[in-house]
Amino acid sequence: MNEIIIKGLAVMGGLGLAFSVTLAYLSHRLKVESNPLVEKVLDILPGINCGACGFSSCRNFAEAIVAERKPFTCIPGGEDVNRKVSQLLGIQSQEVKRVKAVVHCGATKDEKKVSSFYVGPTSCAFVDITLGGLDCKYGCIGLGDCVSVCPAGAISIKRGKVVIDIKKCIGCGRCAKVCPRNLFELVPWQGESKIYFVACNNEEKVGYVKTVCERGCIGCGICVRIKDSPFYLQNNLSHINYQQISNEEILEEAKNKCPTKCIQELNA
Amino acid sequence: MKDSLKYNLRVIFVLTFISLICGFILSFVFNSAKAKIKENQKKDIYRAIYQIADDCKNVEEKSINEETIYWLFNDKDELIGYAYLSQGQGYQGKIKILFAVDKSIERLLGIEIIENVETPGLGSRINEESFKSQFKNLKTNVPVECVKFFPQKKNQIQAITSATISSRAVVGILNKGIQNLKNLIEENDR
Amino acid sequence: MIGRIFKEGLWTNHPIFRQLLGMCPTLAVTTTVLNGISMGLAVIFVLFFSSLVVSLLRKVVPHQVRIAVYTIIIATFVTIVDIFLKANFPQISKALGPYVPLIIVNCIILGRCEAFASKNRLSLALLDALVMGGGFFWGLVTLASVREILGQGTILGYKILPPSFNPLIVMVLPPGAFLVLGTLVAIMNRLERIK
Amino acid sequence: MKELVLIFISTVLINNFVLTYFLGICPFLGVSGRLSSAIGMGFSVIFVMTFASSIAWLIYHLILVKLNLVFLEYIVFILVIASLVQIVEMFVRKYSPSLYQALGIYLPLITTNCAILGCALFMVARNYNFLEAVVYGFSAGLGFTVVLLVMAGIREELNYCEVPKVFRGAPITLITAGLLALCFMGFSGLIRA
Repeated sequence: MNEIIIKGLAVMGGLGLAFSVTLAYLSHRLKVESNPLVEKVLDILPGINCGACGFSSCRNFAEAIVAERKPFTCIPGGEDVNRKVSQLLGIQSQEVKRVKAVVHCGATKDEKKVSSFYVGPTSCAFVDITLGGLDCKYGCIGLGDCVSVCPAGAISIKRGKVVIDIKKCIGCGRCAKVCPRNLFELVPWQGESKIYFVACNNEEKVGYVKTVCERGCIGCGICVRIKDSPFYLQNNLSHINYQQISNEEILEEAKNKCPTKCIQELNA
Repeated sequence: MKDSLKYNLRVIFVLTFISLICGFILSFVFNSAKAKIKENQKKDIYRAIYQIADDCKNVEEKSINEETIYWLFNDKDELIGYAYLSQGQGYQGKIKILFAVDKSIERLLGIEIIENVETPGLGSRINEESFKSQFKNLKTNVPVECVKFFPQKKNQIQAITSATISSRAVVGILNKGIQNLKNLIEENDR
Repeated sequence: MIGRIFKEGLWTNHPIFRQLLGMCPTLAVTTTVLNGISMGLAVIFVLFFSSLVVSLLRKVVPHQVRIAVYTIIIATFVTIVDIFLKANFPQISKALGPYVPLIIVNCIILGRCEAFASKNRLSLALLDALVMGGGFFWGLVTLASVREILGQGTILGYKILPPSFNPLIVMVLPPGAFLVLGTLVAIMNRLERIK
Repeated sequence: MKELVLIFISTVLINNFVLTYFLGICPFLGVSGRLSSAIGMGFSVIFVMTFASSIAWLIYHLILVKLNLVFLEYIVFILVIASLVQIVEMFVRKYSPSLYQALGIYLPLITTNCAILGCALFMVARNYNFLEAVVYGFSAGLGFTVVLLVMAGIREELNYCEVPKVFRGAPITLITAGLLALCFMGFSGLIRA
């Protein structure tokens, strides 16, 4: 053993000891008394910080429900998470409505008419205020503001049309907040394999609709006249009352009868 | 509480133990390579010295104030000058320069760049003969200067195109080194 | 599993072009091909041995200090490389200069130790280290070749472009590193899309 | 005093850590996407760098140089930085929860930030005295922050630009960084050696 080795050993050992003791001591002294309940709740929560509950992060949400002990809803977590958390906190479990997002515009970029080209920032919000890019002032601009905010990666744009993957969608509603044309709707979903929706948002009369889009709802009312139909017309536009759906076949029938094929479905 | 104490003890133990082992391995490796590293550095310096002063046949090392000065002798064992290693900051990192002066410290015999990490193709051209040879036979009573175009005075050299900063750094390090060397030799004579 | 490790390390999950890890040595030392090769070899060595040790120690190290312990282990091997280069290849050691120590904080090494070696058994961890190191190596050499050819007209010090070629000085300067790497990543993206 | 000002200016602008030494590129590319997170990261780096540089100076000059153990510098510095980051994290968490909320997730990232280790090593290589070392650490951190903020600002605008598909994401960021580096080269004549 020569001098350098001994010195090296002493210094490294000394420093290692000094730092580790300091670390251990400080971690003991400076321990933050975090409520173990919050950690437990946080473990159960999905942890994707989607913000659907109105809090900025899952941690904030957990802290709030632990502190207030009030019934709550975590939409992406669904019943499972809500039941577990409620049990943990000993509060009344609230029934969660699971929702999925649908888009009220189902036209591809070939079907939507464009008479003025838009050049500028690639963001729907910009296009919306410039009135360029798309003749239909109700329809989907297709630049994907919703794609970038979706925490679950459930939204994609195929041929200029927004496609939502129901399996991935957690129903947080961020897309609805960001869409400048309010095309998104959160519809209740109880595990059906298909979700039907009206793929148009145009409230104008048939003449205007026909000039801007091949896929638009012309307000003909065929879907409304089917027996026990959940459809209703409002401002020349067909809507579905999801509470009144009695049977899927009616929806399928309406889909087939629609002259512009603007009643569409999402497959789970 | 007991658990956390145990955990902390484990933290302390593992960290210390690993530092100890690493310390040991490193010291061991360094210890066995130490001689070779020293030798390499020495070889570099000696090669540079013989390149600068071709009539030098023998070199003696002497340290004054913990700084090494190389005394150069010719084949008749007469003192012909001194060499000294000076270092400083270049454009990107350290530059180490070895220079030699005659025995009255009035005339530069030449310089060699021992170490540099300047930009290849630009700053690293301080290593080229055309740049280094400018320093031959410069007077040391006034500081060397570095100009961009056409040196006119005796103590001026021309900087490398598009590498003015590196060239200036070399000159700065050289001037500092000459000053150091003068002081050290003076101290030694006293 | 083994095939996947190869494919990921050398192409689909390439440390430089895909994960953008270990940027600082990548950009800093690739001014010449020789530097790139030496840095690549040094990284492979360090990556291999630190994966070895981390994989052996993976059950012993407490969670709280694991990063500290891993970096210390890496630092040890880097110092060994440094001493070794200084003793046996002084020229290379001079050229790599201050970037050898920075292998320590090369995110590839810590990243692989943390993500792979600390979770997998020894043989796989070693293989992964070698492949990732290989991926890093060819990335460095490609980048360095482009920069040396365009910036100096040489490769490994031999002139390959005619003397009439006016070197693009910017390529060996810091901005050139960013520009070349950006373009290379774009080319990789393009190749991926053709597939 | 003049020395200190020179160190400050040259470290922040001329020899910027990110753009001339390529140190700290990983966080530079990683967190420059949004201005708000760039600010958090930047301030954590300034904080830790100043501390790390001063403590590394003390250990280097009071222990390593005295005992002739300079070859241990890498491992010692990395030990200092790793522990320091953890200690700082604990302190901030205890005494300023709001600051912790802001910086929290960036602190652990700093351990692997090569700029901090680079700062400690350069500081030693240049033979700075203690005060100079502190100033150097601070200005290196500030330089990092300045570039990070500029970059984050550019990238936020870049989101709204039509970038060719293959260049989206990392490539355009790297090229932007290259142009930024070109701009910063303009500062190199600021101080005459």
